[in-house]
Amino acid sequence: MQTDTMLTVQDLNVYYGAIHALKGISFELKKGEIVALIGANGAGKSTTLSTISGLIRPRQGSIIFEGKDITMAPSEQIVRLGIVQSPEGRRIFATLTVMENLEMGAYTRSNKAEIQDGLAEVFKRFPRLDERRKQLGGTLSGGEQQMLAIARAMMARPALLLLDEPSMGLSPILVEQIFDIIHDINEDGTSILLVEQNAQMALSISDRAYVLETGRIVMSGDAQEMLHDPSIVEAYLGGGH
Amino acid sequence: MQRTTLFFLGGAALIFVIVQAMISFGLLNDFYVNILLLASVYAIVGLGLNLIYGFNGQFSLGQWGFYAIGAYAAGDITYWWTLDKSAHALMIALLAVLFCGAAILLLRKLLSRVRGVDALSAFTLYLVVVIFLVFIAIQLGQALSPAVSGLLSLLPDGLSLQIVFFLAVLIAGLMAAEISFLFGLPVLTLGSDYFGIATLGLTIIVKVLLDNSDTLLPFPEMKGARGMVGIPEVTNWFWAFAFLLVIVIVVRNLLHSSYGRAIISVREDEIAAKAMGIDIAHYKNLSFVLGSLFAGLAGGLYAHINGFLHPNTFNFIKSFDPMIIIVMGGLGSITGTLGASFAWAFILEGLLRVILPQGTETWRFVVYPLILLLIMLLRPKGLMGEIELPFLRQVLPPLKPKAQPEETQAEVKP
Amino acid sequence: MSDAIPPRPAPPADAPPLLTAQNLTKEFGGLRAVHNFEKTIHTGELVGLIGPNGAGKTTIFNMITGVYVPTSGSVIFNNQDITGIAPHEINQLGIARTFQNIRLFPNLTVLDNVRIAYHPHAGYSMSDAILHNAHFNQKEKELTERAQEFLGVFNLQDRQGEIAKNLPYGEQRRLEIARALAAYPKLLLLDEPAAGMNPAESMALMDLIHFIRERFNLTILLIEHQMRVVMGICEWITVVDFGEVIARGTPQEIQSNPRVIEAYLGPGAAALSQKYRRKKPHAD
Amino acid sequence: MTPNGTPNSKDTLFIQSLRKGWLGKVFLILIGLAALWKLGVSLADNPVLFLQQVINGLQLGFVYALIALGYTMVYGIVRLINFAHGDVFMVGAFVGFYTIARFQFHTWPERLFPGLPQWLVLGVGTVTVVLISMAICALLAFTIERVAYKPLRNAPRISALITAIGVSFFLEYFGALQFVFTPNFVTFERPFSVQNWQINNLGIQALPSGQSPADNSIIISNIALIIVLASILLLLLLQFIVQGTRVGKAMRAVAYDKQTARLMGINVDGIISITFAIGAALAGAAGILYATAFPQVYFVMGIIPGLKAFVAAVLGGIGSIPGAVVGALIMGQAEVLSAAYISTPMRDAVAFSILVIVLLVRPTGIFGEPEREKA
Repeated sequence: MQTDTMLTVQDLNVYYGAIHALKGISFELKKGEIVALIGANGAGKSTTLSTISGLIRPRQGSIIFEGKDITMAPSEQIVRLGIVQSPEGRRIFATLTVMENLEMGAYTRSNKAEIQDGLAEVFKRFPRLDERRKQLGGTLSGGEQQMLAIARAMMARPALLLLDEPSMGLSPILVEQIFDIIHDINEDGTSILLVEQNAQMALSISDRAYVLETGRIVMSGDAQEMLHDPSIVEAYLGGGH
Repeated sequence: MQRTTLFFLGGAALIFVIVQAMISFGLLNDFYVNILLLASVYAIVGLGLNLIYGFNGQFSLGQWGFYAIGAYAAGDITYWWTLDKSAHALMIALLAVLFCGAAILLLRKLLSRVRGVDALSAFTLYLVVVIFLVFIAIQLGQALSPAVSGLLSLLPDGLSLQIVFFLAVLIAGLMAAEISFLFGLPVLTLGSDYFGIATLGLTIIVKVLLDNSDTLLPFPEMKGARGMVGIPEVTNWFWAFAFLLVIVIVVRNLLHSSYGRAIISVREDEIAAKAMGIDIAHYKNLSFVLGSLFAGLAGGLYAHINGFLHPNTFNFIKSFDPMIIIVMGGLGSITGTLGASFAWAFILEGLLRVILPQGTETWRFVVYPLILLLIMLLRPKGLMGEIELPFLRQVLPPLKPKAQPEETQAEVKP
Repeated sequence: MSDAIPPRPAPPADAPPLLTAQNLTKEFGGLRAVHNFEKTIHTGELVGLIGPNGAGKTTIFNMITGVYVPTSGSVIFNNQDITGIAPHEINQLGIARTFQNIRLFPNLTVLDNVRIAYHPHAGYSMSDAILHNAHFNQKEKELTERAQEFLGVFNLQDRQGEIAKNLPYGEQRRLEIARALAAYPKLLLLDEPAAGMNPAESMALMDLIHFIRERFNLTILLIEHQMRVVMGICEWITVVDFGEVIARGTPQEIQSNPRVIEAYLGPGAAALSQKYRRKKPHAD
Repeated sequence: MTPNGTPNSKDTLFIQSLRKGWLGKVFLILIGLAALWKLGVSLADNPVLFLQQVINGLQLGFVYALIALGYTMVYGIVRLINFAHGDVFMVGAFVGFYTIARFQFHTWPERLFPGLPQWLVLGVGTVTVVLISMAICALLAFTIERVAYKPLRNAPRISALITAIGVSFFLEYFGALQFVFTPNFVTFERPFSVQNWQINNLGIQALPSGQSPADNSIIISNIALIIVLASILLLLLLQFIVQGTRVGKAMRAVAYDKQTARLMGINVDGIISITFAIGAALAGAAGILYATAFPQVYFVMGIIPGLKAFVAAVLGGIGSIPGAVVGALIMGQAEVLSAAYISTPMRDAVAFSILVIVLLVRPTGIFGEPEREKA
């Protein structure tokens, strides 16, 4: 496992109108890692991912990816550089088929043969999607949609995969399946930045984690240690465990 | 009376007197007086549309249709009076408007007790009742007409004409309001863009009917696409100014009341408004009807400016004019609408026509959209934004002095 | 399934329920969002409704407040069937709510936000309003003073002239609660009031909820994600997952209920952690 | 939405009918029956005339379809009612007029390769003219989008709408300037001559020009055939682009969810421009086809067909491509049939009445998806 830094976020400040959503967030991610951002609803986790993906412009701060400053880069370019996001709520193109959704994932790639390889790979990983190639995205079940969202992001061959709430609205069994897949993807060499509300799930799979609270990072450290730290359990789950 | 109110009324009186003096002493020629009257009429339509769109958030392109209805209704009433001192059009329209208005109010009260009435069914019910009452009004109006004509003829000529004119304008407004109530009942349930398109449809249907008023409708005197002549030119600066002033005050008073806040809440957030106990269907209807009432009144005034009406004036292309005016002036700004109407009428009808050399009138419509584009690009909130005259502005009530000054929570505003 | 639900301690025997939801079911195009939801709330209770994201909590709120008409089932409020009644009428009957993603009237002042909630009780007619007559002035003054008093209760009186959307997040939340309470409802539904608040703000919110409950004699139904808040203030908790009730009871009971732990945490996090153990020197 | 309030035994039948909406439905059904009866009587009265009208309506409907697609695609992707679209159609017609009348472009194959057979010359020449018009319209729409609409993408929607009206005025009155197009009516020169055929109980016969048709025969012209065939060809081409190509799929993705499309690395602004351009190209083709059928070109000629096509798009369900085609065909029939059997001036009123009624029954149009749920 390499240890060189892949992504560095420095002092990120983001505003929505008058609301100060991110108040100076800094963190980093090393090649091959899974890093979790955890925290309550509205803590700024999704905002952080959107800012990295170039959907939101920060007022202050910088984002460096593999030595390049991508703070103000347009989204397309960020995807081309290898940062791909699977957004919160899955955001499947409901009016496109599964196959077309995957093709959209590969939009930035032009080599047909490579795309075919990518498809084969994705279908191997997600046999359920293979069965449903021709089905419209909107007709899939929640779990299948989540798989499609990840598969779609994988079609762009990301070096860094941003996952926003992959467990949202899924049953525990499905969540476990999804997390197995995330684990496999990471084992195969893709770095992952994971945003989760389900803190324990996120910590169990991650190398390191940052805890966000109303736009600030209030805690960071080794995921395994945090998982066994009663104060985190206390802060996120209430007493009684 | 408050100081702002005094200033406003005093200012209004001053403007009226100065302009009237300029007209009386011949400082303003007919061309400019005409523009002045036209601007007042636009301002009234604009205020109505601003109520509907700017304050209530309903995208209506139908105001020009109600304006047309008002113009032809009022024009027809005074036409018959000037032609042969006949009050039959007046009586029929008056009775129809009164009967239907009373029936609508009564039915509304009855229906409000039934929960969850389907809008289209309610519309059907109202329609049947209204058609029946209009039929009765026609019979009754014709029967009463000789007596009323005789009575009115006893008055001096000038006075009776003014009375007929005033009634005609009021009837025009009410007619537009009642038609808009019926039309709005089913159509206001549509989503915003679809409502806009349906109201645009109304404008077009009205224009088609006016084009064929002599063949398809029983109004040969309107002469269809040839244009209606013979309407007395009664609208003058006094009438235009009086109507405009009253409407400004009505709109202002309404908006600065709980009813106005309910109207605005619908624009701000329909779901939250419902959750706060606001009957949003009622307030959508209310502002649509009021806005259309103003359009009808404006139409009634317009008909008597030149004494000539032509269906092309009510072309749907022109129905964008009030929308352009209120967006230019600033949505939700009364002052903006007033300013923009006068500026629009003077620049487009007056200055550009005077400045541009002979033969280049078409350039007017090349320059105009460019100005429009620039304003939209540079000032998307309208020229005046949300600026209001002090009288028209909402004044915050003073806080009662508190017993002890507490520290408000020290939350830093970004 | 229902046998897994522990028996709910009996409510005070004599009081009739304030709200009863019977067999509430909502389907969106075949997708079942809520299934056979049952709930009884008695006057004065503070009840929590919890469950993972997408479990159907907000849909239940929307059915109670009339935003959605239930596919089947009924809502009885104050001995009256309110199923399928328009939201504004339900509000006037005495149920007020706040929204998950704050829904203020964004471009209006803080004062007007509260005054709008008073509208059904304004006490003057539209002709009074158009004429601005003495009756209007009198009533409007009363109404405004009441609204200002109310803002005072929520410590927002100095903000009355501020445009709502410019308030900081915490004040927007408070204003939304103030607005909901302005018309003196009997039942208040709070949809994730602590979302986006830090622990200190959440604590302040809990105090506020306690305070308004006493002051306005309220019954409260609360959806909340932050367990700290729910466990801290609710007397009864109902847990929903996949549109179905999976548990109900006191906070203590809920916290030790294995089904709840599973719904929230998935299959034993510790076990998963073993499974995904990273090849790292410090991982155990 | 009709609340399913618990049925109350005290409710009279009348109250029930109000609550369940029966009264309204009866009203709509009566209108529908009246229309059907009128059509049935007309068909029984003179089937040949009726069929002739249907064919005329089809020709008109296909032209509307080409214009309607531009409205529907643009609305689907940026939620803008592009009022200038009808004027792009007008520009298309004028470009056709100039390429034919002034530059004689439709005969270039003959000039380049003398001796080619006449049908080939006309065929290739006409296609060239249409392609030129499509290209110029696409370029025009691309420019309009970049200059006038793109800067307003984050402004209130009304600003873009007012701007669209402004652009519409500008195109009309700029076109009306003497040195641009002309403020006058001009006669469109068809690149080929009209050939009519009559169909009656004797079969199909060519009808020499100047000769009046036999009684009881339906007349079909080569213009009608060309319009219908060309439109179908273009519609199939569009269908292929939207369903089968990478850009087309991206267009659908952007229309569904811009934010996520951006996350996929799709250049959303580029896709929006392409959408405008494709819609305008279809309008350009429609301009020439329309001018071929009704050979008069005028600077405000785009307003009414534009409006009709827009209504067609809304009728079919704005945002839906098959919806636009179906809506346009209905619009064509409604216009021609109401002109024939009600009264010519009423056709616009009938068109809009149909629209309002359809919206009341299906608030998002025939093929429109119900509005997505609000958060």
